[in-house]
Amino acid sequence: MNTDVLITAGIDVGSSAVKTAIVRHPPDSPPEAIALRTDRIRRRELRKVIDESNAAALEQAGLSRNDVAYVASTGEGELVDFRRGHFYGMTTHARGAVFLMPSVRAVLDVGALHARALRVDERSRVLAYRMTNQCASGSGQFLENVARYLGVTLDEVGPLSCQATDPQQVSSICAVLAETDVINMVSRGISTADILRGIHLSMAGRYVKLLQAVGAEGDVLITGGLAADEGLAGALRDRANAERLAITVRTHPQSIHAGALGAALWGGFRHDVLSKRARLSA
Amino acid sequence: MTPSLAAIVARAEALAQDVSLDSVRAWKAAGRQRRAIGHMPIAIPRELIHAAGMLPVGIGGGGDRLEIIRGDAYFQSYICHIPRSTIELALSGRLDALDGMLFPSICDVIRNLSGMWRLLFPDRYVRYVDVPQNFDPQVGGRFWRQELDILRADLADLAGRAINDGALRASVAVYNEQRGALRDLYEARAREPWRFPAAELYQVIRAGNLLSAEEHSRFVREYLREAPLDPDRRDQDRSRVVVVGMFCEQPPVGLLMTLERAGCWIVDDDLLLGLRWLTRDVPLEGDPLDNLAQACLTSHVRTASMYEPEGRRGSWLVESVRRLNADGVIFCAPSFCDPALLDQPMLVAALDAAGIPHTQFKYSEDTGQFAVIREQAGTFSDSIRLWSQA
Amino acid sequence: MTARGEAMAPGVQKEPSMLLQKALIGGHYDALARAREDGRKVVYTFVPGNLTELLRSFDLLPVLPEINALQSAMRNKSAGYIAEAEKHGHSEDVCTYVKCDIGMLKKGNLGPTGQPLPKPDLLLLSYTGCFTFMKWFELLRQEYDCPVAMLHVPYQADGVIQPHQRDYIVRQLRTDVIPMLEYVSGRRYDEAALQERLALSARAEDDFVHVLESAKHVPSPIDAYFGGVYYVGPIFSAFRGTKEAIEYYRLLREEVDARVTIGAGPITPDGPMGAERYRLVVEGPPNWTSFREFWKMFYDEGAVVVASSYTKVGGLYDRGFRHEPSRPLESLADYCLGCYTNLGLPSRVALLERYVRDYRADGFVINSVKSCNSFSVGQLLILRQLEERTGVPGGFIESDLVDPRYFSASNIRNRVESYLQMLDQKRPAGARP
Amino acid sequence: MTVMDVFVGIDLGSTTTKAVVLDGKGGVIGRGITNSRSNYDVACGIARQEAFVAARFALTQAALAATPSLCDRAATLLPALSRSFRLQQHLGQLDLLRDALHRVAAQPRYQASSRELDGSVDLIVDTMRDRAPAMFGSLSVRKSDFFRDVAAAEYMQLAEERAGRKGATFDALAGLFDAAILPVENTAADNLFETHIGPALDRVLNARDDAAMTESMREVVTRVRGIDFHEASAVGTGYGRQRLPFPKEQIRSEILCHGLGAHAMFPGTRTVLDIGGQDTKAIQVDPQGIVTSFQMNDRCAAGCGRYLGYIADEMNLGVHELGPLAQQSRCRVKINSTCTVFAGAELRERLSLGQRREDILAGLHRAIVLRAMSLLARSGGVADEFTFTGGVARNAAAVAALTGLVHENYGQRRLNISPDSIYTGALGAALFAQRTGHP
Ligand SMILES: Nc1ncnc2c1ncn2[C@@H]1O[C@H](COP(=O)(O)OP(=O)(O)O)[C@@H](O)[C@H]1O
Ligand SMILES: Nc1ncnc2c1ncn2[C@@H]1O[C@H](COP(=O)(O)OP(=O)(O)O)[C@@H](O)[C@H]1O
Ligand code: SF4
Ligand code: SF4
Ligand code: SF4
Repeated sequence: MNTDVLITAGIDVGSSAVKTAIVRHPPDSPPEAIALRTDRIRRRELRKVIDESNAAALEQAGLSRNDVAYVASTGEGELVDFRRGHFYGMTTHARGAVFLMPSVRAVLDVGALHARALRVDERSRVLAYRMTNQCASGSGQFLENVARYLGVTLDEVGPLSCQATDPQQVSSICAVLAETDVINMVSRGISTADILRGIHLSMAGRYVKLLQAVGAEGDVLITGGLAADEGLAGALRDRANAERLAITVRTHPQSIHAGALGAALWGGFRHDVLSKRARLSA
Repeated sequence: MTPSLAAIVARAEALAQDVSLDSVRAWKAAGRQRRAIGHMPIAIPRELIHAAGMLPVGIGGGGDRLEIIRGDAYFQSYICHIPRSTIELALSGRLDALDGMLFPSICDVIRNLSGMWRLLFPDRYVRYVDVPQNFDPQVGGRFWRQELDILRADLADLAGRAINDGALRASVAVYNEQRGALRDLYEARAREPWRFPAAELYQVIRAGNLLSAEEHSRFVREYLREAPLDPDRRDQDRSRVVVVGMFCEQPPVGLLMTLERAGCWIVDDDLLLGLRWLTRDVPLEGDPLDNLAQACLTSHVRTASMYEPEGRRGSWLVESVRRLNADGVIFCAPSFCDPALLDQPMLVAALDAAGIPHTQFKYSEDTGQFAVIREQAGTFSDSIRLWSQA
Repeated sequence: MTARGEAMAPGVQKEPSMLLQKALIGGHYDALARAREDGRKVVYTFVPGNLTELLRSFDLLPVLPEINALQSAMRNKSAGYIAEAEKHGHSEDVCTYVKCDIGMLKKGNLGPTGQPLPKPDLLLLSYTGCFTFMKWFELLRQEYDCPVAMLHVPYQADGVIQPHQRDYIVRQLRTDVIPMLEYVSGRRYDEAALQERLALSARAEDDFVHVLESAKHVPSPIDAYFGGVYYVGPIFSAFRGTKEAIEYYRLLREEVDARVTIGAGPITPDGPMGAERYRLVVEGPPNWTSFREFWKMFYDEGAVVVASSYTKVGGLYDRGFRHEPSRPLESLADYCLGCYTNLGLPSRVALLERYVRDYRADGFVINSVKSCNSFSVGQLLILRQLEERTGVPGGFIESDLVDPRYFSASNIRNRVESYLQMLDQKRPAGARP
Repeated sequence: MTVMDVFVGIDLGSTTTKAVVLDGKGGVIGRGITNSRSNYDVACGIARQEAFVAARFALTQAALAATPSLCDRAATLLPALSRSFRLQQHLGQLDLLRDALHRVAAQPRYQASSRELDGSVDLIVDTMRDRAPAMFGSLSVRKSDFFRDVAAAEYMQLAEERAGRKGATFDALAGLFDAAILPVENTAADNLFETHIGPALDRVLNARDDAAMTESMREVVTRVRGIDFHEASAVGTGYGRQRLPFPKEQIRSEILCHGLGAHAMFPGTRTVLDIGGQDTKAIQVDPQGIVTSFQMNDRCAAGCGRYLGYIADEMNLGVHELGPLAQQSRCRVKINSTCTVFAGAELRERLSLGQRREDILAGLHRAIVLRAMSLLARSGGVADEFTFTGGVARNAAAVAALTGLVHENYGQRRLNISPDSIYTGALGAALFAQRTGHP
């Protein structure tokens, strides 16, 4: 492979998965992602998952470690000991989202423990943000737990939720105690689809508030682990309509990787800055 | 770190963790009939206590190590943390070294806490010190002077000796000295923040809650001399920020470290205002109590608890950001702190108008999880760094 | 503070005083909506320590934002207003009255009746018993860019009014407040007019106290909390020092006396209340978003509130205070100093203790609202102290004023129910059911 | 037929439903417990039934003890009879489970592999049946009283052994179980004393027993079986009490029931702490067992039993294993998260940093106990004697942490924990039933 072109890597270490992106920066055309990976941690040793993810992504791109000029971490990136720089999660998600979909003016990043809403400008600068606090009510982990109780896999959650006919409200807000509600619903014979939709709607209710709080308008891209969950996107549209929030909820097949992509892209930017500096001082 | 700096830092750390007031007990034991008066964070004329030969002791909550067992008995979950740790300290006997307690008017929480103190400890001296919100010398000034007269008489009673003008004037001089040292420290830090890590600086100043003013002035001067000698402290590519909102419940030091690790240099803050209440020296000529009263009206620190008759809440913040050449403002307030949180929208509006970036988050003195704060502060400093070069 | 007679179930007969109260409050909103046309000036101010007589003597119209907030809540509008304010950067943690008010403003400043509210010509910051007031009007000043008059009322930490405190208020009235009112209204200060108003106030105050104290009868003819919030409406807000208020309290007094004569209990939104089974004292403001549901939890069980501290936030008339024409400014100062939330905790405990004894209460309940630090901080100690002093068990409920997110009906019902069952169990054998 | 007046108390908890049966004099004659994770009506029915079964065993025991010729043999016979009865019941539920598993396997989503699945199911359930007698043997200790837990553990283990690479995979088999167990739990199994006691007795009486004794034995059992329990009055309480099929007068707040129940078990009780699955209560009672003040937390799982349950799930442990592990800690870790879910994440993070399991667990126990301490403080402190009830009272580490903190902050207090503490609320309810039942 031609390695004259700048190559950077972004590694997004989450609490449930490690995401890796390898990006190529041709001198006279926009950057392009040449490898994207998600590796779920599942109680494995984190450092190992990171190394494997990186190695697998390089393999996919047909590159070796030395071809990568700048490795940028994001998320809980302290364990990426081969990184050159670190960017914080919102910085990278904003960059990744605008890269994937240039019309995006707000980002909703839903991770395992937190959800964040960001308002961004066309250059992906974060103008305002809101995050959920230290209560996991409505988090990705919550959804994961519910799925476990319902005996469905995470990939099934979205499609099922979209089949709901009569969504059920979940009464308690606590992510843990709500499980009891879920179990009760199951025993009352309520369909899995309706339960999941109810959960999605209650999560979406929280997210709409976050989006409102940052003043989101126009295209909103969902990123993070739940980005691929159409059920959540649907519920978010419903809630946003109900609240008359003027947004268009968008999804993108690669938006799970927004953080990793953003890191790789910012890595490219820093690399240029640093090389320029080096040249100047030389 | 030079050995002498390490010693200063270690002492400051030890004092910051001295929630049982061992140092106050030691001070009392070192002389006959020594008494100590506790007070909550702001606006207390410590000079008056000093002039009565007593030790003013700043009570700034219980920090992040104190387990709250009985303090929660008195406060609902939606009330900030400082009153519960303060009550915990008192109920567990840790504040027994204090011979009295003063509650300045910071907010309704502290105000009501003064009443709780009366009910819980009926035989201890308690006073609510009502700071005027009217700054006309003939109106608010007169009232404040009358409040101080009462306080002077009470303190004299407790001390068993009158507080004469001479003693008071001498105390004012001692505190002018301390004010000077603290001002110098803040100025030095604003110039070269990397020489004075925020957590360290905070603890050095916090020592003033427990040490006598004379000793604390020396301590601060020593630190001011030693810290810049550390060769390992160097400037880094970070954003300069002003932090606002921490005037009452103090943040855990981990939070200050987190802000720095996330790429910020703190160039100004409103920590420990009780020790830095007056921004200028108090004149020594004339009636010392009048001077003190007057200083409180005209040169108190601007903070959420004090009324702004001109409605210029935001502009002083903008001015200080500009003066200190800061890149942005971090609003960092205790959860459920009404004064700080209600202040924010006004300050935000002014910053927005001036085009100054800002971000905000909440803490409690016993917050142990900094991941979210790191993320937010990091994104903030990222955006300042990346976009200033872009 | 004041609620309009909206909560009644259809078909329930309203008493004349209810209709009058509703007309008074409604009329005031009408007057406000017309203020610009009528060329009248408007002053925003707070309920505790309000200077209605003084404002009226300048022919100024008072607007009480707290009342707008609670009225909005009773009409299910507060949630949207609060969301609006939070959207504008107001914290989730702070007093919801403020957010409700700011949200209402941001959404076009239509008052609870749907009529537009006039902008203030002056913000009279009667800084009494609550720090949030200061922030509230600082925020409003930023929105309206209008003059502010600050009246700092010192705290009665020791339970007695000290001369220098009164003097401080009177000086502020003379040097700041009155000149500002003169400037805004374009009139000179007229002490005689003020004295006349104060005399009218005192007359209504007498009847008001008579009504409150009627609850000492068994059964009580009134509910001094859920019903009480209607009774305090006129006297805590824009009507002190008016003939209308005198008329209202006279009428109310007659109705209450009539019920005493026949041994009847209070009127609830579902009609006359059933047998009185529990007599309670309540501390703390009510919840407004589910006011009716909240009240029902009590009256369905035969629980009647015989005395409450909330009906004292606009003055402690039953402890003897009256506006006095002979010392106009001094008595305004004493009025401000004496409002319930301006009292130190020991005084609050003593007052509640008296209520439990004087009104022969079986128990007392504290409704602790998230919004209000002024009320809420220390209530758990008040609970303990009262239990110790009176030997009567206390109940503790948590809710909020105007934020429906903090009213969990099932939770509160569980607590109320457990508490009343506990009172039952405590009754000596053979006592009332 | 003899008619016997009894009083019943039912505590419909969030995790478990408990029933207590009192005789006419107020003595406890039977206790029953079941999982609430199903239908409330069913849970209530099962708990009640279990309590009646227990009552009949108690009466049988009393009758045997009163018959001189039988009392010696009774000592060995009765426990065997009880085990045999339980076994009978268990087998009945296994049959239900088998049917339910087949029904699920017949659903369209398993179409492709339903044959393999059916085969595996039969194999697994047959093995479970075969192993059942050993499980109810005289020396065996079961991990749980609930069919769900016992069956799940065995099933999953067998499923893992039997899982094929295609069709009947472990995931598919596990999925079957999750879907099948609910209807099984929701079927009020026919486990009445009346039906099962006959076969159970036959199984334990052996040839060595002489005919006369066997005869009088059968006669005692028949007599007890014939007793007609007359429910003079019943009172319901607990988290789900509003859903109990009882009139309003027969429903009491769980706070009062807990107070009264604790008083009945330990008459010196002045403070009660109950940490249940979904709520925690701190209650002060007077010398008559009347509640004078209380506080409860029921909105947030942090601080309730579920907190530990969640952590146990995270660590793939049973709740009963947590306490013993935590007690091995030598250096407690301070847990920074309040939220249960965040604490779960913190746990994973700390484990990945190489911190010891037991030290982290000790920190988690400390956290839940500190929350309880604050609730206790809010309810008025800890007076002497102090009674600890609810599921978490079975956790030795929690008890140890609590004892230490109470001692440090309130001085020496007598701590009461009853092995039957989980029935406290139901006992209180039954006592209320007795009060209202007797004019
Ligand atoms: N395929 C999927 N379908 C639905 N939800 C998913 C899927 N993958 C992950 N999730 C959800 O996303 C969450 C993790 O999101 P992620 O962004 O990976 O978080 P973090 O960055 O903290 O690891 C999980 O808790 C889970 O709920
Ligand atoms: N054997 C045990 N060892 C340790 N903890 C237990 C045990 N059994 C139950 N628990 C704990 O008790 C909780 C259930 O308590 P319980 O009193 O049954 O709840 P409820 O009354 O709400 O149904 C569980 O969440 C678990 O944490
Ligand atoms: S309510 Fe539930 S999700 Fe929220 S903090 Fe508590 S345990 Fe966590
Ligand atoms: S932290 Fe804020 S709310 Fe709490 S006591 Fe201090 S000023 Fe008041
Ligand atoms: S804090 Fe209380 S008194 Fe103050 S404005 Fe809010 S509700 Fe009113």
